[in-house]
Amino acid sequence: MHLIWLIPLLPAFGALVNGVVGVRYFSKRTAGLLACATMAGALALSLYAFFELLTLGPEAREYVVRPLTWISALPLQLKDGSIGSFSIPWGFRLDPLSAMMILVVTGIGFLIHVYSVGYMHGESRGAYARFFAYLNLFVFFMLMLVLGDNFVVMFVGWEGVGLCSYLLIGYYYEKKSASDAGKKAFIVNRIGDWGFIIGMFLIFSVFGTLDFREVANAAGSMPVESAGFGTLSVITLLLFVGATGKSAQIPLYVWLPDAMEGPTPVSALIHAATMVTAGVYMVGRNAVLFSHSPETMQIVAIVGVATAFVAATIGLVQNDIKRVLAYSTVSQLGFMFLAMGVGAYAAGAFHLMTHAFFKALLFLCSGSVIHAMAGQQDMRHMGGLKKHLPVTYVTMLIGTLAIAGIPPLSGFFSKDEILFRAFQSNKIIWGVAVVTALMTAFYMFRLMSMTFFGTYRGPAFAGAGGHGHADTGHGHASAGHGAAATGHGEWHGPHESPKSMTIPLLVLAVGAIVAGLVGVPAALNGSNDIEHFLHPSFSVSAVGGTHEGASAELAEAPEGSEGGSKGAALSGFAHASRPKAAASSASAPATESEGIAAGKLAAAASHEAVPAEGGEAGSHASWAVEIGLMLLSVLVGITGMLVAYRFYVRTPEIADRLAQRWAGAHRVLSNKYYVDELYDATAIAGTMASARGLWVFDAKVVDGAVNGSGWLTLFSSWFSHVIDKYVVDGLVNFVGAVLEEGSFVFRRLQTGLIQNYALVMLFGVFAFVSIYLMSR
Amino acid sequence: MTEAVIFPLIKIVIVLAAVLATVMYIVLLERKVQAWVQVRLGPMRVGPHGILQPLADVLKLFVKEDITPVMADKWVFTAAPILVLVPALIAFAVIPFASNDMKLFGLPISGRIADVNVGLLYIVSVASLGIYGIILGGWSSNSKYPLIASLRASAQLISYEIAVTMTLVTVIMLAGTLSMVGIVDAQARQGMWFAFMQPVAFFIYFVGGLAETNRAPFDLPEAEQELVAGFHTEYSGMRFAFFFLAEYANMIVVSAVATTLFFGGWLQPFPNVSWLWWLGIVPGWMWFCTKTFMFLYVFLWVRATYPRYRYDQLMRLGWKWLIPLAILNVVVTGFLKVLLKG
Amino acid sequence: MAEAVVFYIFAALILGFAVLVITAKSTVHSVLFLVADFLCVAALYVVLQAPFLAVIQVMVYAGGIVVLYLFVVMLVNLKRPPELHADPRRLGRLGLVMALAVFAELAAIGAYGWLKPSGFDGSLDSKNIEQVGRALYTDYLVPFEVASVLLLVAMIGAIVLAKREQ
Amino acid sequence: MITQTHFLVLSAALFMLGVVGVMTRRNIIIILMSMELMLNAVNINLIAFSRQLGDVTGQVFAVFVICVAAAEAAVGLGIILAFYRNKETINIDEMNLMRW
Repeated sequence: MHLIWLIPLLPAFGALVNGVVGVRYFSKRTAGLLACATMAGALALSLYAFFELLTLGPEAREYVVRPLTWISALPLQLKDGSIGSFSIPWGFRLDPLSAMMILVVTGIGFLIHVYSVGYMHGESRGAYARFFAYLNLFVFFMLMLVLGDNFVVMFVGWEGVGLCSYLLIGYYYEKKSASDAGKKAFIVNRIGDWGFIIGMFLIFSVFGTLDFREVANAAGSMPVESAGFGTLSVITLLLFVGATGKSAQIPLYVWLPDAMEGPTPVSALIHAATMVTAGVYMVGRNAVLFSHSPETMQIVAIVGVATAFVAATIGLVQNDIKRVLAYSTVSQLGFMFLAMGVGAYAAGAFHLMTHAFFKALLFLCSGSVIHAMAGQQDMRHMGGLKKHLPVTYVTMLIGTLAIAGIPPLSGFFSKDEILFRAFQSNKIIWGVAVVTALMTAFYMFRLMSMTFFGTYRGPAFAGAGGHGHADTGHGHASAGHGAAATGHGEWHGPHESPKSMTIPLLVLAVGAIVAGLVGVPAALNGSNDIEHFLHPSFSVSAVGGTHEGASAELAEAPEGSEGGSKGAALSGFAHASRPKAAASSASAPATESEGIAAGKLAAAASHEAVPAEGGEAGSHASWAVEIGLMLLSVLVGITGMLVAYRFYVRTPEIADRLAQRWAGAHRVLSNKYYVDELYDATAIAGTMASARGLWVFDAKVVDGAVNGSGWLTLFSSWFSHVIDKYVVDGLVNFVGAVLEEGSFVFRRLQTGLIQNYALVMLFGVFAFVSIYLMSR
Repeated sequence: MTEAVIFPLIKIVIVLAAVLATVMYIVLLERKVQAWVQVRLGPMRVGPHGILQPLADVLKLFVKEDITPVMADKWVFTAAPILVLVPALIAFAVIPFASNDMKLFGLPISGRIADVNVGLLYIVSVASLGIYGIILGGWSSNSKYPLIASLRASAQLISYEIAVTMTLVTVIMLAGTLSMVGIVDAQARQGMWFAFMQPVAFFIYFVGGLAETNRAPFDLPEAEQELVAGFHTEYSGMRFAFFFLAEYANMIVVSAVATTLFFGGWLQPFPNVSWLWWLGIVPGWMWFCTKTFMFLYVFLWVRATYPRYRYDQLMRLGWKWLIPLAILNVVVTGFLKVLLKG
Repeated sequence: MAEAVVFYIFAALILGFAVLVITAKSTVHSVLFLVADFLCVAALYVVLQAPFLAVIQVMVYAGGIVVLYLFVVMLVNLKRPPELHADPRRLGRLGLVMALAVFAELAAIGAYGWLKPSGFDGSLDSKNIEQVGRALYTDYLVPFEVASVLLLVAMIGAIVLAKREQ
Repeated sequence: MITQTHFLVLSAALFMLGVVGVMTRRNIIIILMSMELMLNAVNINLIAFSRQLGDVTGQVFAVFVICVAAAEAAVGLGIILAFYRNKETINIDEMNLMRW
């Protein structure tokens, strides 16, 4: 565990070698091997650290290692006028949350590296190494992000992943669309980062530190800002702006769909599994701050659900297979933020993990499909690929079921948990979320249908039906076209991908199935392990608890001390929802007042606590509710799938008819609500205008001044030139002339005989000694 | 007066006689050792087991004709052998053969000819003088091979002198004095012979000593296969004998200095081991001679064992290994001295 | 008494050898005389109770520098006698005269005791080396280091000069 | 009674012999050797004074003089070798390139 600082360094090493040496000299094989090896090493280390962490007690599961200091101590003035020392160590913090994150990052990262070895096979040698260098670099920064023990180190990773995503989206930089998408992603992210940075400044000026744990303790000691909009709310809001940028929430989600220009493994790793979840992670990491500002929580929840809904609606009508997945990613992220917003941090993080699995799986499958279709991404030209790509089909089906929330696949547990918490917190939000879930199931299965079921609509290929081609034999040839995103050359029709691609698919599929089992809710007699595991990360540390009541209650809320439900409120109802905790909090009528004091969130808590008066009965009630919700969500998922199947496989014309019927809506949706156009019209146009203005200023005023000074210089130099020529040179030449004349006389002394010169010295000696003698 | 002149003269005579006799018998010993190493008998005819062989050799050298080449530079040609032999002999002036408290017929005599407090430097400087004889001998005989050989020899001497001097520096650092007696006393005081404190220095010194005496495996100046007989090719008879004497005298000097600097001169070994008290019975000068002869034997042994170096190898060894090693040794010794002192 | 004898002997030797050095025909001979001269000077140092300097003199001059001369003399094997060609404009004799004149003046200064004849009061025999070493490494440390740098530079320069470029 | 003056006169004589050598000989090697003679004269001076003043400073400077002499000999002889290699002579009268 003390080696966690090594985990990021391994990929960094890989990136360095591949980027510096590899681009020139490495064969594809070497580059790929190196990258995968570093990832495997990082994975092994992470697992080791993780299990070491498990051996500790639940509340003691926190390990900080600070190998170096980055900024030793910078005196800066704080909000209260006192002078704080701004000191940043290169600190790495391993606690349940970051442990989960590093497992996700390294694990899925490793699989995707392996996958890329096959997928990028057609690249030229240098580009291949470049790709892996970028990928490794990304993993390095991602690990920095999740392992950093203070905001600044986290921010390093934060910016780094932004950079890498820019590099990787623009990987095919010859393609204009690709490079544009890269720029778009970069700029939009910067907007978010602006918020993040301001938030960091504010945090430092308020708390005088940037260390997560200290900030959390300090914030835990502050009163909950239920009344209105206070400092904490501002801070959290700013941080949330950053999160929206990184995690593609409204209003900054526009970059993610375009980011699909990058190679598919990149989309899978960065734009589905890891980087885009950084925002969620960040919110979770600062759970205590957020818990203390209900206002922000509310905003987060609303933004989250809105994003989920909007993205889902757009996803309904997209035809580009990767864009569909992109929008589904956005919407799933929306779900996570919803969870965060209603205080269900554990649930959000849980969904983050499961989503990482099945969304990475889905992307990789789509990559495999695209690869099979030689770069074709439009689903309208696919279909009936089931028999050509059996493995891909099966795995993708699993992924779809998972995301649609069909038990017992992973998606079900996490999403259901979120829905349940939403239900407890706010019925409207819950309703929207359910509709979104329905749409999710619908468009995902629409994707499946258009891709795998029905009849083959793609371009004709030699020996159509190509049973003989379903093997990996032709992998290389058309892998090249697939990666180069151009269908030319001989193409033997859709075919299964090489082993290096299918094996990660299978592994991820298994992950997508079982990942949920760590979070089986109590209602299904499961012990919600992941929640217990993650709980310490979202609460004020037990250490801090000794001096701070709220955190103390947090620590022992499950044991139902008085005010347990306030703790519950802070730690996101983690306890009130569980029968045991509910029964315990029944023994505390004080919960109501506490809960009200705890504001909107607590309202839900009290609402939970009131039926809990009846002890067992209360628990039964909540149990019934929970089960009901589960059944509902399952029902919703299945409905969506059936509808989609009916629309797109049985009678495809229905879809078209619907499109005709609501042509307007359809147009709006397929144009993504014209959001991009809106931004163009407002933000970008404004920027351009101001830039032009500045340019005019520059050209007229600044350049004018510069040229003026230039003329001045010219004149003065001409003047000094005259002086130099006639006065100075005159003197020099005069001296020279004198010497020249004199030399004619004196050079006769230069006989070139050393002894004559010595003789002169001897004369000198003689003279001196004579003088001495005379002076006697 | 007697202390100032008579005793020293007596001692000088004794030492000279001893050295010359030793030289003669080392020649015999060398031939014997070579023979034994090669499972031969060596000289057996003259006297029992060839005991009298040296006398026969001397006789031969005396009666041999003394040739002076026509084109040779007479004076220098004559001076060269002397110039070789004299430094070798005067080096003995400061070597302490025994401790100061020797008694002879009741009156105390010191076990050395002179004890100057720059003894070690004195030895180094006279050793550096020996080169003249070699160069001049080679040059003055005005012949190709001797000249080459003498150039080789002088280059060799100069190169290895540096390394050897460096090792002596370490010894001086340990002893804190330049006087030979002082060095031996220092070893007695510190209860350990410097060979064990300075194994590296001792090793370098011994190798350098081999090279400086032109002994195998560094006997390039007289490599009979390459240059007929080295810088004394043109010499014969008594003058040749001088060169011969000088080489072996130099061997003795090197061995004696090694004994003094690294093996505690006249000190008895294990003075502090109780059940070895009987070692104290043996007088100091006996210990000295024993150690010196041990080294002399090693000289012969080495010659019988190792093949000759090639010239470039010799130079590489000297300049690229021994000198840097010696300097490093000095530095390390200095550090340790400072650290261990405080 | 004894000191006087030693001094006069060695002074005679020194001057005699010096004369031989500057008059010898063969360069090798004059080199040999130079060595002899230096050895005598070293002896004189001993008389002056500077044993360390004496040894250094022998080691550096006799053992080092003059050997260098000897080498050069051997490497420069001349086809023709070195002093064959003489430049008429060279005023050698005048130089000789001037030198003798200056010496005469100095001798006069000495002889007339205008620099007051003073015996040797100071005594620095026994601890000579320690004193010299202390002086070298404390008061004159910087000049000492500079001298070492000078030697290094001279070494490199000599190598560069004497190396025949191919 | 040997006094300071004796040594001074001796060194003066030695120095002047060196000067004479430099002035009269044409073999540049011998000229260099004459210079060594002069340096030695200087050394004798220094040491005589250090003896008289009972101060080792003179000897220290004698050491420096010896250093300089060594350096001078090395470089000078190097120059001589280089020159000899080019012009096959060590006669100083033929080394008069630096003239008008």
